[in-house]
Amino acid sequence: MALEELYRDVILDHYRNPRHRQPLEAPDRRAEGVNPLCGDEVTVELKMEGDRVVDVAVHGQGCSISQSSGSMMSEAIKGKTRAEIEAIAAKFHSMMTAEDETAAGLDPSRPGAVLGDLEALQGVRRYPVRIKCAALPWTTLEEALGPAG
Amino acid sequence: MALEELYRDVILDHYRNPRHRQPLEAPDRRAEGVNPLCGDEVTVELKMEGDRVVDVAVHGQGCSISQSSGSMMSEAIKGKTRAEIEAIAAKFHSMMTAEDETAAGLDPSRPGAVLGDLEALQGVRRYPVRIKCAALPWTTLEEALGPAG
Amino acid sequence: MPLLDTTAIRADFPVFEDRGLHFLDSAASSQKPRQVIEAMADFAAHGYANVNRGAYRLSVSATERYEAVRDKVAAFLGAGSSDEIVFVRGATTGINLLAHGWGSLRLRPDDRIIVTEMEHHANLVPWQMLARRTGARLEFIPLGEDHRLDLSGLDRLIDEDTKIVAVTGMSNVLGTIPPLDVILAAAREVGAFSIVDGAQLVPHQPVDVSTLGADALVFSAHKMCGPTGIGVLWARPERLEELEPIEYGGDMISTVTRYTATWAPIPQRFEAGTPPIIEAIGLGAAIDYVEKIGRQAIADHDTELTRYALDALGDVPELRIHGPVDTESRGGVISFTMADIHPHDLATILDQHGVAVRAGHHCAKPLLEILEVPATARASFYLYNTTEDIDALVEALRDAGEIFGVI
Amino acid sequence: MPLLDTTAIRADFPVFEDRGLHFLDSAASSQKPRQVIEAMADFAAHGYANVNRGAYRLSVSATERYEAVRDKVAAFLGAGSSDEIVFVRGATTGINLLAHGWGSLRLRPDDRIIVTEMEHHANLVPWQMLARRTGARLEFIPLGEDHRLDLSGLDRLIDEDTKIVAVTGMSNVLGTIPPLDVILAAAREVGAFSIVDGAQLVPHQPVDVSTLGADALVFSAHKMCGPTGIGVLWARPERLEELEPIEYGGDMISTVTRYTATWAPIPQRFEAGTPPIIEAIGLGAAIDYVEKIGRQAIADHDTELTRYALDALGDVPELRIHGPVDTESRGGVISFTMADIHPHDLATILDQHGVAVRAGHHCAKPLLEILEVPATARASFYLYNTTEDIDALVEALRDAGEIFGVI
Ligand SMILES: Cc1ncc(COP(=O)(O)O)c(C=O)c1O
Ligand SMILES: Cc1ncc(COP(=O)(O)O)c(C=O)c1O
Repeated sequence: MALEELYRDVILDHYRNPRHRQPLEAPDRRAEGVNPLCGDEVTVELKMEGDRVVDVAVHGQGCSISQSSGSMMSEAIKGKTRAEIEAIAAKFHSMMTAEDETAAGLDPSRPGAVLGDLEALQGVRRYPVRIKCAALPWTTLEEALGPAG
Repeated sequence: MALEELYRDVILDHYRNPRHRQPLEAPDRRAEGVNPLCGDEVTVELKMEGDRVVDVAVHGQGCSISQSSGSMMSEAIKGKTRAEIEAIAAKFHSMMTAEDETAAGLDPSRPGAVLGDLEALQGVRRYPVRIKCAALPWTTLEEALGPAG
Repeated sequence: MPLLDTTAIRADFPVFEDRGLHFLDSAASSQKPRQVIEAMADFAAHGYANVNRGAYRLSVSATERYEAVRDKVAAFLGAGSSDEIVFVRGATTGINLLAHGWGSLRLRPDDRIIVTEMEHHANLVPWQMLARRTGARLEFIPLGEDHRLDLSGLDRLIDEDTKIVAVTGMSNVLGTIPPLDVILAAAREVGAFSIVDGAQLVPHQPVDVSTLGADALVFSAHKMCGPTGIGVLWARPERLEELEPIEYGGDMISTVTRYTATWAPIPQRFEAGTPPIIEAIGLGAAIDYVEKIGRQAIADHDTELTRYALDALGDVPELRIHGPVDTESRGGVISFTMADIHPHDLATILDQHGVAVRAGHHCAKPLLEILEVPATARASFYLYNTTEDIDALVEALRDAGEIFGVI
Repeated sequence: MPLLDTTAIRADFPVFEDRGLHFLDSAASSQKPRQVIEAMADFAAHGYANVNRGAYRLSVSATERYEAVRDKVAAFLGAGSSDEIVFVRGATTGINLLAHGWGSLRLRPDDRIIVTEMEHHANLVPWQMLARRTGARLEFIPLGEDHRLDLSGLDRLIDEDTKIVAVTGMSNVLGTIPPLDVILAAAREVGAFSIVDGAQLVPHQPVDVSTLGADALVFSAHKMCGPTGIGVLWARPERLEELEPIEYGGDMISTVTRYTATWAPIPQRFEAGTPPIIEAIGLGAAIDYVEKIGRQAIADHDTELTRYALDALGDVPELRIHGPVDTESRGGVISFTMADIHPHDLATILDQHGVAVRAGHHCAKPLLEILEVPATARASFYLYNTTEDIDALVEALRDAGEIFGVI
């Protein structure tokens, strides 16, 4: 039972104290995501300057995995350009689907070095049904950002 | 294979040369019966004098069992009172459901003595799915006669 | 303490060869005993042919076995005749048939449809859509403080304008069993079409339509040890006469010309196309199984387990039960939440302990709105459950509390 | 002469342990191989739980296995995506869904619905009723002298007013396979919703929707070695977007409030309530079975048996075949009558010889009207049939002729 691997302290911390939860005054972009299977909801709001996300809000309701993932995501993307965000998202997705840490492009000897707090979510990999929870904020972000152009 | 028991000559004769097939000019009573499972159709028309069936027509389309049963029925009931017809119908139904001839109230030593040609239909008893065919004209007759009163 | 011989019963259910499984999700769907599995397999292997119109023995005997299940269902429900039994895909399909085939033709603007605040979506959304199509108004018998129905306004809700009263026989979230007699009597008084959603009730309690007082009742086989793909609509003959078929095709017609068709007799008229034949055989075997054990015995067993569980869960810190906390008029369905742990997280942790519970809105979103929770975890009991299952649940819940640091 | 190894295949079908059975009624429903029976029994025994929303492993894996069958069906049909596959109760339900969920909303008075004169009631009566509801006109592509469709008037039939073209993939009475490419191209030209009733076609021929040219296709599992209670509606994504759900309840919603609901994504939107889960597993196993043997090989086998049968039946005095008498564009379904012997009598006599054929109107009354017979007897072939089955048929027919004194 690797439950401690799943519910790491940093996840519970983000779940209980979500960052950037306060809705933005006048977001440039906004998207709402729902996981129809479990009902988890996430809203992503973005303030843009050109290609750069200068402010972000993520709020919603759902399980510790979806909500902490959103909170961690908000920290990871704030101030980043679209290209940088896409790179992070790609790493995040490969972490969720990879066989192990190394395959996921993480550095087992230096936890957090590549994806920061987000690396705490890698335990989700072993719980296939929960991967969608972790991914929900990211697919919602993708929708908010819209196609590049 | 007791097929000869089922398809006796007298049945085929009634099938091919149905009696009282000509529709009546002005029947007093009329009913149409359909076996929804196989589509067999029978129409029964009656000319009444008081309680007595003075003329009868039976026509329709379907298998040799339903059509010959109708033809034989027409002969058996013509000129009979309602009470007499009910007695014949009861004997016919018990012949269809009884275990054997004796149980059915027939006389094995004198074929035809009790129900005339209708006794030829007793082979149907061994083919449960065809019993409904044999019974169709009789249930239609019952409808045409309506409740006693 | 429970009344059933669960050792023998569990031996009938192959899934429990996995000794570590504590299956507490029978309200979603029950497990299947080998008696049902084998009856279906055996029929499919040696007795199968399409039913009706078959002139050969295999088809005749398949038709007879299929129709014998109709008789069995009629007897099981106390129906006056097998012609009152319509085979449908499940409870959902049965309710939709009534809404489309009766409601659409008969409701007028400002007529009323009454449901309760604790309906499953299957007994809510069809009525919402019927209201939209016809201009009728949908109204709700409210939930009281005690998680039971508040009938104080019933007279105002069920009046001469009320044409349909559709009420669950047992809440699949709270476990609450409403006072059906009172509600159905009120419906009868005004001549409304009264419908009981028996999806949770029929598998768990003796139900006799000859005394129930409803016009129609639906249930699904799969929650009663039976297969998926089949359920039952029972209705009074007068109501079936009023019902129009909504699916058209083979076996439901009497005559067909190029431009017109007339319908077959009831109940065939409501069963277009090849029916769920193998599933009907499974339903028959499920009824035999449930009857052998006894519906009253099953209900008592549920009650004992519920009592034990309410007790044991009452001792778990931070745990909150949504639903009646005694066993009065309630079935073996217990919804709960624990501190700020999301029910999905609870379910994942419980699953690691081998405890299978459902988490979510249980297809009853308006009810969860009222309960002011977005989701609950739900444990539900059936004839194969034991107090050990509940002990495992409680232990797993304590572990969850510890992992989340709430206890 | 037939191409399949029927000895091995028949060993897969427990029903043929009865050596005397000549089963020639697969057009009504096929027999089931043990691979299908066992897959269902095994799943019901050890892998079963309700699908969707389940947070425990048993339910997750059941959901995955259920959804994997959707993928399998998509691949089987050459669909672009699994989202184009809707599980329904059967072909009948699929057609009714299209008629209610698309037709009712989109058809206007004087719009046209085109079918053929050889439709099964399942692909006729729903359109009759749709025409009645909407004021649209139903018209027929006529049958030609040769028991094939007469397409000479197609241009006039399928024009700008034509909104729906629904055509059988293979006649269940005549065996005729219509020139689908021509009809579907005409429908496409005018933007009509084109629907293929694949109930007889899909189990017997390779069908690839990516080249078929239809907007939608339906079939039933039970005619393809699979279980009763499940079928498939495939439709183009654009068409599914246009389709409104007609059954409401659990699993098909996105949000529900007291008075309103929004729908789940496609295809879940069309699958209200607990789906036929065990049956889906059976359908998956049936596809595996059919694919292992090969659909082209099955089609070739059907053709060889049909050739043999047409030949042999041609030698039986007084026997009349209703349908094409060569194997060009026809499947393994042969309707016949014999002198004045009623088909039910034929079927009873054949049954005594162990030969199972169907007799009646085969749910195609308007076609039989045209054929000027109230009923036919019908023999139909599938992958387990042999030339011995046909020899037995012929011998039994001769016996019937003798009993009735016509030969
Ligand atoms: C051509 C055709 N269409 C439709 C159907 C209806 O299929 P089902 O009864 O499985 O819904 C059948 C089968 O009887 C058929 O042969
Ligand atoms: C109270 C209630 N009604 C209706 C249903 C719907 O049953 P089914 O999904 O079998 O159609 C359910 C089961 O989910 C239920 O619990």
